[in-house]
Amino acid sequence: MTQHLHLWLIPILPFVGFLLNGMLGRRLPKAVVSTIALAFPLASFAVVARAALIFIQVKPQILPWLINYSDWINAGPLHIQFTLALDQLTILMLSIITGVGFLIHLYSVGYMGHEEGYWRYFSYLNLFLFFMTVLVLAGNFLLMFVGWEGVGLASYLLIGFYLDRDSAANAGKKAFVVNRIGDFGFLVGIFLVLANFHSLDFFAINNIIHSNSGISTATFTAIGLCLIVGACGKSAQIPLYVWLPDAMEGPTPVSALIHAATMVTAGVYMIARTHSIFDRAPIALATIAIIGAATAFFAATVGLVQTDIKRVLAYSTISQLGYMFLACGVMAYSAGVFHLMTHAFFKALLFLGAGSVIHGMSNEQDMRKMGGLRKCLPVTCWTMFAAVLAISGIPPFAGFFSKDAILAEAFQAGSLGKILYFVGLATAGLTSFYMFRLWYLTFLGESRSEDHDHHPHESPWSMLLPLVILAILSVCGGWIGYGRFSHLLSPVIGSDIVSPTEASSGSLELILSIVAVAVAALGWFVAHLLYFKPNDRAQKLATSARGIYSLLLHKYWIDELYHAIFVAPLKFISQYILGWIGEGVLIRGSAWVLAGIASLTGELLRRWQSGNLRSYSGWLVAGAAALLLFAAIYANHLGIWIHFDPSKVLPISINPNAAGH
Amino acid sequence: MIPASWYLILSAVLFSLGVIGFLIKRSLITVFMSIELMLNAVNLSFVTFAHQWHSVKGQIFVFFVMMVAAAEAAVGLAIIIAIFRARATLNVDQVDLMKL
Amino acid sequence: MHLILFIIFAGFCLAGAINLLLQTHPINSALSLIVVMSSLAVLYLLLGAEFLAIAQIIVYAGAVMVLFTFVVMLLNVGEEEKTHGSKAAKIIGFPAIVAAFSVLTTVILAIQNKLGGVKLSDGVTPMTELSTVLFRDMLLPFELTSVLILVAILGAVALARKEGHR
Amino acid sequence: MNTFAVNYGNLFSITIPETILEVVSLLVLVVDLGFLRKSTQPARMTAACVLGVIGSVLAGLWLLTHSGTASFAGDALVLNSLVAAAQIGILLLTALVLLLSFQAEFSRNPGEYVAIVLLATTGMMLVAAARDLLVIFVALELLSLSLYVLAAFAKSSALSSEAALKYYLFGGMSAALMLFGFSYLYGLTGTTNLNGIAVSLASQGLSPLVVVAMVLVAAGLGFKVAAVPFHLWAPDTYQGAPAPVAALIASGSKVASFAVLVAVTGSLIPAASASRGATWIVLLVWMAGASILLGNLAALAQTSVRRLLAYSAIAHAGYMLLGIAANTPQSGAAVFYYALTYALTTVGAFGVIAVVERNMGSDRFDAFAGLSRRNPLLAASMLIFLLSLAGIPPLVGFWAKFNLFAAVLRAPGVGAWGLGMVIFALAASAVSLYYYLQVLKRVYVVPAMTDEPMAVSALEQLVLLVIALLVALLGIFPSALSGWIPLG
Repeated sequence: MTQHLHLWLIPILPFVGFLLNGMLGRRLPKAVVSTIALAFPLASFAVVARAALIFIQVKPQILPWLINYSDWINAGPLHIQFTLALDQLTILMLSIITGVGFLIHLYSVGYMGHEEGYWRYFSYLNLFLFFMTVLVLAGNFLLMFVGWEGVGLASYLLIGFYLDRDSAANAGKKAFVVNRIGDFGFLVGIFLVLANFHSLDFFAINNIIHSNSGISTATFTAIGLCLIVGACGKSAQIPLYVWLPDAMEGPTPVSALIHAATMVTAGVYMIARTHSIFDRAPIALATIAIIGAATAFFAATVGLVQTDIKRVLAYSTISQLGYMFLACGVMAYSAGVFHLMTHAFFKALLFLGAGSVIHGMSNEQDMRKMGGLRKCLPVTCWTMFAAVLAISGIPPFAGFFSKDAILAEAFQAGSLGKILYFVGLATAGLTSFYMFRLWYLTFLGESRSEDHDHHPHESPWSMLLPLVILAILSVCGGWIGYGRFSHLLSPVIGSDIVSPTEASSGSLELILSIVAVAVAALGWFVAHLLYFKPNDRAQKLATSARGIYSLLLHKYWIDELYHAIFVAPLKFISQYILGWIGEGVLIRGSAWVLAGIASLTGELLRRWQSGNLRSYSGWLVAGAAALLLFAAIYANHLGIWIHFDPSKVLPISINPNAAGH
Repeated sequence: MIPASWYLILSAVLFSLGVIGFLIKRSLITVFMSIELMLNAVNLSFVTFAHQWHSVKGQIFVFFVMMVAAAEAAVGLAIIIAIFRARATLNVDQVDLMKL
Repeated sequence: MHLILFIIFAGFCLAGAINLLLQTHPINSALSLIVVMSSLAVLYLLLGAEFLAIAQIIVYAGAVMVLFTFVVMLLNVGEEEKTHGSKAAKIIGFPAIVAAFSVLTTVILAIQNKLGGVKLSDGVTPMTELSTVLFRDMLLPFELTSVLILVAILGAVALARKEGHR
Repeated sequence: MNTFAVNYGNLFSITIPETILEVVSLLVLVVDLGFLRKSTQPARMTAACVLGVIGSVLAGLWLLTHSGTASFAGDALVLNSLVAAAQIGILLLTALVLLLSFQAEFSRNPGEYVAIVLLATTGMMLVAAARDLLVIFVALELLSLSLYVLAAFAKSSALSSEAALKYYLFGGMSAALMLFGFSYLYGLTGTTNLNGIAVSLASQGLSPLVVVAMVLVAAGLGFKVAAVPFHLWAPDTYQGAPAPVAALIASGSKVASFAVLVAVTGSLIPAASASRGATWIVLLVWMAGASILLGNLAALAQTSVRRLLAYSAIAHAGYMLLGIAANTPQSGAAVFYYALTYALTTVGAFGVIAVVERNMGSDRFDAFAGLSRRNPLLAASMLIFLLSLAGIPPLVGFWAKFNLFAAVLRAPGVGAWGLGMVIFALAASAVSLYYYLQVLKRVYVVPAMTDEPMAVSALEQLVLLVIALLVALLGIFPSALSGWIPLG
């Protein structure tokens, strides 16, 4: 049975869709484009579902199932194979990616129906699915990295999809460049792995680790820290989260698929996948936990005051990803992945619902101009309510189980875990507050729209069907997974080191659950007070705490800070210092540069590429002389001038005839 | 008998003078001459070593350098003519359209 | 005898080279360069490179320098103007040359004992030996120079030819 | 001196590919100046280019079918799989450059243009195979002289002659520096053969003169590969030279120069003397570090795509120098792979630039605005080329970098410094994405000044697409060429 299962079909199918739409889409009618765009992900999902059935029910014992398609790179001692790997974690991720992915494709048919470049949108979306499935199926670091960069590329293309918006292009570039910083860390980590394990294969590395290869904790920590940089970039954690809010410039279904459900969770997936490295690097684990908790709290506070509906959801995504990081940091990988799954359901639902609202309101994103949409958009309203309940952790909705699991594990993970538990708990309250605020502002009360002629309309069925399916998943996803989940994943990410977790007692877990629900309910209550009925309580609160409100509204001025610390100096260097090379006038006029060393360096740089031949010669000679002096000094340092043995240097004077003719 | 190093130092001096020509001469033609001067300095060094080794390889090398230098001069002067046609100047300081 | 000849012609060399730099008219520089090359030819003789000495005169002083003077005449190049395009050349270049030259000289002087001496009686390289190596061992580069000269001819013709009305 | 008899027979037998090229170049001249004298300019260009492409393909086919290891004239010239790979790569690059020259209008002497391109290719092939200082020198000069001439070929452009002049003057100076170094190497060892030099140097202690010779040789070869501080000619020459010539300078010439740099490194680092090796390696590493830093920083400030490519070429040279400094067989092969794939990508990028320049009369960023709507295929090719240069997987540029850095890290004796350099290079290449995106932003986002489609000939379009496809496919199957060129 297994031999008929072709894993390569899973990524290739969306890729074929990408090729067809990318090459022919311009000339095809919209119906054909949408059929192609929907059929291939659906087929891919079918393959995943079949694989899941085969392995989980029939023969779970043969997992992980590895297929080496061919030698991929064969460079001397470096052998890397084209390996696809399937195990429980992969199956789970693949189901989310292709399943939720398909729903979002379906939704997009309605949402993007009027856009120019319809075919381009769907070809990019299929390309994204291709890279994402490659990322998850990869059996080694390198193939994973290919998918990793590929999803970044697809995300870049999709964020910048609205070609006529300059802000969209800049947001795309920001996302790409910030991700590159993370990728840089990931790559360094990969090189470190290669240098220490001489392999990049996940399962081979696990074997090496389990056989006690004598690799030091310091090495594990170094690798772990590098990988964390990569994970932070992709999963938008402090300090690399800045790209995600801007990424909302893209079409809303893209935000749902890439920036909520799938791509941004790649960092969590990567940590879970390489957990055997992290298990042996306590410092790296603590770093993850702290980053996660800090991000969760920080992003939630920013989310409190945002008025753009998508931005609230963006910060909420960052915050929820922080929870997943926190889970990984306390070695509760299965809790983290559990939350990843439930989050994929309810956050995709929230984004799609927001998309439906935006669609119905003719591209209005400001929540202050919404309100009273319950009557016009009933399906959207109540599906979103399910998602709000889920994300707020109200039982028995999906988010309750996963968040509860994370908080419980954190509480039981030593003293650091206890501190982080309270951070997480506070975040849960904030989350529930801003999500209900969003829902109240959008759907309840009276319409605050200035455009009275326009009546919001409910979306077509192709957009509502995904909402309903996701709502069902958000409602039931939690208790179906509860309990079975860690058992299912234990062969893959069950910690193989005795976890510091204290044996959990039923009563403690119950207390923790009750506390968490109470906090969530408190958040709901506050939101209800402030926003259920139109009143000026919120306004009063904002004025009485103006400092904090402004700090939050401006997202702690982080973008400005980054600009001052990183962007401005780089711009300064490239524009001014290098600009001086061409524009000597600037320098001559300014006396302060002419004084002191500053003038010398400025002048040198300006002179360097002046176009003047003689100065080029001068620089060339200077360079050669510097190298010569340096080499002489270095050679001296090596001792050749001291240990110089003249008798051995030149045979000339010793035997003039040594060189024959 | 003269130490071979004298020849080598002479060669080094000539070479340095050639490089200085690059730095101070404004006329392109004279800069080209500086290249020839540098090549001649190299040749002297080769001949000296060839003499010390009693090997003709070094002399052959010089022979090739001469041939190459002749060809290079022909090409260089053709470029000079092209420059002169385009700019009507042979001043090094004025051939600087491209910068930064 | 050898010493005197060396000092005289090395002196000529240096004087010619320095004069090349000091003269402002390209023709004068070219003539100085001819002096350098001729003096070098004598030094080659002192080093026993008879053939090279002759080739030096014929190829360099003869052909190459005639080409130079020819171009100077053709383009009617005048005195060079004292423009000030680059300060870096002097500020950076001169110290660099001095430094590089000092390192070079120090190195040569440090090992000068082992470099041996040059005696006039060391003999002259026989022509037959030279030609054997040139036409047998060095056949490839020798043939390659013919290609090189072909490129030079083609290039010179293509670049120097006037292009109609363009 | 070993005695070996060389005659025209065995000289011919080992240089058949080069001979084919020479014969074809003469044929081009005869056809162009003889039969087609009265024909129109485009017809002459087409005929010459077709002949040139046929010549390089023939030579390449001969090399492909006659693999083997041979050496000639006491190892003055060697032919092994790596050299053959480099030579075939050079021939391929030449053929692509010629294919992209069909539409070129810069010259009224198509016969001379193609003939000199072919002769330059001969020079590159011999440079890659040469293992003797004399042969290296003559072949390098053949290569350089041809390129000087070619750079000046657009006589109606003032920039072209200036580019040629700068290239020529610094080429001449660097050649003199390199020769000076060669003379000291010869003086120390009494031979010009690289193997002989290696053996002889290994038997001596480290002499100060060797250090001087190393610096001088590094200066000469550093010029050819455009490494800091010998890079100053590169931006001006890349900007001023006709586009196909700039492509040739950036591609074939680079491959050949790196091949010779690998060979020279092998002979200057005899295993016996670690300290001498260390000096050379440290020199290379410093040049590499400076090139990576300066190339990437300066590229950030550019507004001309050609100059941007020039500075990025400097940075790429820096990465490759790191590989050479590692000095293992794997890193040598990785450098070859890098140089070849880099050259391929660069030829493609210059092909796109040539088309844009012909339409817009400029290579500034503005000229690329809205390219995606004026010609989507061209824009897609440019996207692939630039992303590959930036090292984005799964394009070939990523594998080349990965492979190179992995080889560097695996080299024995690479300590914290080596790791530090690799991390530095990785960080720099992360920065490099920014300036490539500056171009791509113009291509894909900024609206065009005019909506009329970018005129491009079917052949150019096809060639560029093939190159783009190669870059992408080699990225997906990096080992596809492993029988031909080892990855490392």
